[in-house]
Amino acid sequence: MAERIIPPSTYYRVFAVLIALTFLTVGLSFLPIGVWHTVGGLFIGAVKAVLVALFFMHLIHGSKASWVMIGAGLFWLGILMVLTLTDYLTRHWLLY
Amino acid sequence: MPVFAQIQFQLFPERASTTAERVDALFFFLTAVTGVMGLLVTTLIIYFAVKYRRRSEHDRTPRILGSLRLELIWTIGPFIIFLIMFVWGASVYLAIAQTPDDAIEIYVVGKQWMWKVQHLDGQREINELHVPVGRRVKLTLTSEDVIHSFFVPAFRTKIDAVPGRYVQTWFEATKTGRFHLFCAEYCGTYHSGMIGSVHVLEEEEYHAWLDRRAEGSPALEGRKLFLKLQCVSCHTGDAQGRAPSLEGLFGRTVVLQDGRRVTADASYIRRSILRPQADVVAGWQPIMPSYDRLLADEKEGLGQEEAIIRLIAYIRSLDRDQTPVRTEDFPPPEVNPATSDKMTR
Amino acid sequence: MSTVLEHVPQAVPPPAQPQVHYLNVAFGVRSWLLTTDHKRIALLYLVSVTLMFFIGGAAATLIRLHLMTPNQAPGSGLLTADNYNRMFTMHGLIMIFFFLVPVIPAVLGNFFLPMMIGARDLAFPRLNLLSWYVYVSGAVITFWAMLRGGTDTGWTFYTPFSTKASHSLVVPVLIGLTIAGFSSLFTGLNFVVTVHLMRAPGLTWFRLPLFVWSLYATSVIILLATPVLAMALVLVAVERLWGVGIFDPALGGDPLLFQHLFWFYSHPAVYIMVLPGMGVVSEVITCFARKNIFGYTFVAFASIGIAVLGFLVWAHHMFLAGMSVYASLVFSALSYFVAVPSAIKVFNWTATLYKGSVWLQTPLLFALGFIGLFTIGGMTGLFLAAVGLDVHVHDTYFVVAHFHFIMVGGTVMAYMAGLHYWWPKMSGRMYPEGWGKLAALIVFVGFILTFLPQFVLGYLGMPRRYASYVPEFQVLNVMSSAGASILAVGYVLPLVYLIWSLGYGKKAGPNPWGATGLEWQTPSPPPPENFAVTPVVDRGPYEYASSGEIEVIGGGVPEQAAQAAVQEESHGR
Amino acid sequence: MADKSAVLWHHFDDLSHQHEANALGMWAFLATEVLVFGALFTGYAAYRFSYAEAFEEASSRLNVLIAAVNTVVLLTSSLTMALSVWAAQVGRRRMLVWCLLLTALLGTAFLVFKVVEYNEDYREQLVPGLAFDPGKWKDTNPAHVQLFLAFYYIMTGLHAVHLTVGIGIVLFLALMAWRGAYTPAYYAPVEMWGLYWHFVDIVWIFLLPLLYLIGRHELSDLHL
Ligand code: HEA
Ligand code: HEA
Ligand code: HEC
Ligand code: CUA
Ligand SMILES: [Cu+2]
Repeated sequence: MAERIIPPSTYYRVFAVLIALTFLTVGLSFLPIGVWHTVGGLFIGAVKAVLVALFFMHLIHGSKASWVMIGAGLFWLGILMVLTLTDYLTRHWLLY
Repeated sequence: MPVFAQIQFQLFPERASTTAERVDALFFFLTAVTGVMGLLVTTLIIYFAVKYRRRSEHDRTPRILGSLRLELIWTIGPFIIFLIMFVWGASVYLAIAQTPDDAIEIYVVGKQWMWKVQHLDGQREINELHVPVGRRVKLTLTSEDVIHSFFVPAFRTKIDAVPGRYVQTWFEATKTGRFHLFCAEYCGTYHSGMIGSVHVLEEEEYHAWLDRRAEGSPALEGRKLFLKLQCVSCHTGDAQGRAPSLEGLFGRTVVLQDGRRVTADASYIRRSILRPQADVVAGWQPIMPSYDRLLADEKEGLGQEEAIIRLIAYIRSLDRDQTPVRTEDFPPPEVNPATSDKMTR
Repeated sequence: MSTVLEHVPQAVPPPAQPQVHYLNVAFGVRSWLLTTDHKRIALLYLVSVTLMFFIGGAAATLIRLHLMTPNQAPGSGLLTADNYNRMFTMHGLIMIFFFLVPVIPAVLGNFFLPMMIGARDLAFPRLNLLSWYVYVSGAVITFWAMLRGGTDTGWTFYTPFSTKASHSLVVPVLIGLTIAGFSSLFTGLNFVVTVHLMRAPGLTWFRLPLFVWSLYATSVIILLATPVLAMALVLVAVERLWGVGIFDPALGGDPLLFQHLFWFYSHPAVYIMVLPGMGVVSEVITCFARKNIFGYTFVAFASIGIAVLGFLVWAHHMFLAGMSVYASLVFSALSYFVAVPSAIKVFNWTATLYKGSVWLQTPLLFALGFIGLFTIGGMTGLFLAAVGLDVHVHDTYFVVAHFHFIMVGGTVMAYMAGLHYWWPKMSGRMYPEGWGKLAALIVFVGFILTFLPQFVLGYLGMPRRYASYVPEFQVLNVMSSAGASILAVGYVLPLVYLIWSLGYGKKAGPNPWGATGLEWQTPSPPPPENFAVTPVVDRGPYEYASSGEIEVIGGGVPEQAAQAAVQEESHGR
Repeated sequence: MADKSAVLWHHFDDLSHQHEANALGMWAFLATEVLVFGALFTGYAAYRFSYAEAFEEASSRLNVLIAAVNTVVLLTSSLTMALSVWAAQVGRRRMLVWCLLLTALLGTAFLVFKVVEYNEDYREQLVPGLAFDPGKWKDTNPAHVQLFLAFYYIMTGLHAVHLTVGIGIVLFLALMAWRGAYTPAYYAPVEMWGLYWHFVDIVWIFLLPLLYLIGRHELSDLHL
């Protein structure tokens, strides 16, 4: 198989980072930081997700087509969210 | 010929509001543009199909791959036309969405399957709406159950009544007469029966209509008394009440317990209030207390008879389904609904 | 500026009539029900969707019969109000989810996508068979529910009516539809992977037939939209069963959230329904005009453009639903953007006829019918997308007419075009041409008579989903019902003669139309493996021209991208 | 060694072609899965913006300790899944079987913890419809708290369903691996379902902050 094989040592390192990030994000929730709970949590979550996708899911060596697929999924999720929120976030806008 | 005369046939709806003029102008513009484009396309197709029809099995055809210039023309050309359509449509819409401040305010509640209209001065109507010609009218709508949609074709006015929130629209009628009112959002079995009419009246007529039950009118004051004196706690509008419904009572013949038949006129009602035991309606318990000497209100300077007149006027005006509910389930909101437009909190 | 290409299109040497083809390779019920051959699965789908169409059509017939009279007195009319509501709900649901969404992809696409790209089968044949079984189970569940009373929510399932007020079998229908959704998901998944990985050597992206492009775009929409519908329906079911309040205003929920989720699927779904039809039309027009498609790259990218932009416009169904004014304006503008690629296609098809050798056979008649009716339907979509005008025509028969023009006048016409075009390949027999032309004519006339009056009705203000209406609307309604009966004849006719042709039709050679697609380079009906040897492709899909000369029209440079694509990209996948 | 012709379908040129198709198919499927959960995330976002206080308040009452432990469990299962793919790639059959079994075991542990947590939610009156005490919510609107909880159950429930399916598939893979079905030349199913497993993990990675971490927790809530 032409595919590149990622060695276990990489997996262990990624795993260590993931666990560290988990402790970090849970730790943050005990601090009084207001809206940053959501922002920070989602940001750390995104980093973790990217790590999992790149290494555990081999996306880093993945074919162009698989990048396109997952990119499309995320892009369309963005459309759904952003356009739905154009309604919700502007409901209280007044015209006069 | 009489057969044909009976057939009602229309091709274009009546135009009876200022909005209708704007909407129709947009409609004619769109019809013209799309008409031209549609004709262009169909003519070309038919022309090509005839001119270049196959004459033999061995027809030779050229190799035409395309033309960037043409492609650009028919990408950008329609796009510009579309932009004009958008801007025009948006401007018409903004005129509809921007509700005026100097308007008559009317509250409309949709309910399976009727429209309950409540004027600010207290009149209520069902499946009817009376408005004056040439005045702006602002509607604030909500629904008690599912989504309905308030639609007056002659005004080109439509808006969904959504449960749990208020939405607003407005119109200004330009013609007197009676116009259809439809429910346009599917709402269940009798969706198509949720129809009524909008009566556009001349200003004076409208005031006369208002006066029949309007602010300061005896009927409206009577309604307030009816609520204040708790009559409504027994005389509910439905069959569950401890007392007969008073809707449509006035002028009817009432059968009493002792077999007498009396006409429910003003004096009968007055007696019923002051000495209820005198004329007990057949089938009911004589539990109604006498209101003699309880009706006057010193602070308001209101005498007993005055109060009775008002009550009578109110009972006289009381139509089907208009008995107020004890807790007034949908009172007009105190705040300007526009500012509470966000989801209900 | 003109370039001479080496090859001149030629008629394919007809291979000898094969002994074995996909129909006679095995017999018996098992050989059909357990087949993984995409061609047989396509036929299974053909039978199922045809059945669905006639059931949905029977419901339409009842609707139109009922609407012959205003039915204003309670209890008058053919149906009760409740039954009328159930009838149009059933009509809409069957026609959309069980007929129009699968019809072209699962029948014509299933059959011809692999053949057009020179593959032996779809990437996942077993998934393909599973998709049919899933479709059938979805249909069975839905029908079971419909026979036990059905549901009366309209095909849109708006909350809170569907969650609280309706007293009908909403949940079973939702389950049936969700299951059916998986079947189109499987088909879409299969198509995407197949187009990416199974193309024959030399078949570059820009040599793909436009039907393949449109199916690819359709599949992308299916993959990305269907899951949202499934979730929306599941949430309605959950809310109805347990009252969790997600869409319930009494509990702080927002009914509009459902509409957002529903239309996020259902607007793109209208392009799921029309894109494959557009692909069919591109095939038929080029073949019967014996011409290269005009502006190949533009038509191909228009499909992708529709697939992407089609996701940005869903809330134009909600202009009056209580959405924010700002959002209404955004969605109105975006709705106009998505109309541009459709316009590009219409103009390119028209230009393709120019200097062609136009052969007015049944498939082309249907295809031209598609262009005309789709244009009218699409342009009335422009009316609806103008927010200010939608205020008046929203939820009236204007909308009903709009979508029937596109879906019946457009897609069903395109399906008929494709069915007639490929019938010789699928069955090995020619259909009777005279009858075909007659059917095309009847359908066209019946269609116009049925749905043109509905535009007038709509602008007059007749709301849709009305079991009774005010008497002034009667004349137009009677016209519409009369048209529908003509239309019925037009649809029953092909059913009869196509079945007849199976036994008595003239035997078709491998390529009765002189078409250039790969699917015509193999015997009719095709052998189980489609091709004796995997074809090697060295040219674009529509090299019909008899001279190698590139002619330039419009005064500009010839469309360079297309040219470059045809000439340069000669490597395999 | 598995017989090549037995695992190669007739319409592919060779195994690597088939492998590529399987992987791409799974990626396409995952794109749809993104939108399955995406629909819920969107609904969540709409209400999160509208009823921010209620959502934060409700979130801070959930049990963050179990959630954190579960996150670690699930991440570990992802590690073992990744290792199984590696084991398949280099042909270590015993390691493959064990890693797959471990993955399934960790997945099951996650579900068990989740049940414990649901049970605790029930005792804490956090289940709308079954056990919910509006009186406990003084500063916020209980209706909106219920909305949050509805999303909480639907999202975690759907995630649990995905995980359950995953456990079944991983067990099946383990069985096949034990029988020697996979070789360095043919291990597409392990790789393909590995992708699925990691995806389910990623979903949880986002559920953790969205459901448990948007409000502030107190150390005393942990009942350590
Ligand atoms: C296959 C189905 C299909 C297709 C392709 C379309 C295509 C379009 N639709 Fe339609 N639509 C439906 C099916 C479809 N629709 C359905 C089923 C409903 C009702 C759902 C329900 O409520 O039950 C609906 C409802 C609907 C509404 C909501 C109406 C309402 O409820 O109030 C709107 C509003 O914007 C709309 C707009 C459009 C537009 C702008 C297009 C565009 O994509 C059209 C683009 C095409 C063209 C424009 C024609 C070709 C162009 C030219 C020839 C160019 C030249 C023209 C000019 C320069 C003018 N549609
Ligand atoms: C693919 C989609 C599709 C197709 C093909 C059709 C086809 C037709 N539709 Fe339909 N229609 C919809 C999709 C479709 N429709 C949708 C989505 C709605 C909205 C539903 C809702 O509001 O929720 C709708 C709604 C709708 C209405 C509005 C109902 C209302 O709002 O009150 C009407 C009214 O005229 C109508 C008519 C027709 C007609 C006459 C046809 C004709 O083209 C049908 C022609 C076919 C036949 C006539 C069949 C011929 C066969 C026979 C006659 C044999 C019958 C057999 C037996 C009796 C055994 N349709
Ligand atoms: C404790 C309940 C009660 C209250 C309060 C009450 N009523 Fe009555 N009313 C009755 C009952 C019972 C009857 C029918 C028996 C009867 O005629 O006495 C009745 C009868 C009537 C009738 C005659 C109805 C008919 O159909 O002939 C009138 C008019 C009336 N009430 C007016 C009023 C008004 C005005 C008030 C308030 C100022 C009021 N009632 C308060 C119980 C009540
Ligand atoms: Cu109310 Cu329709
Ligand atoms: Cu749409």
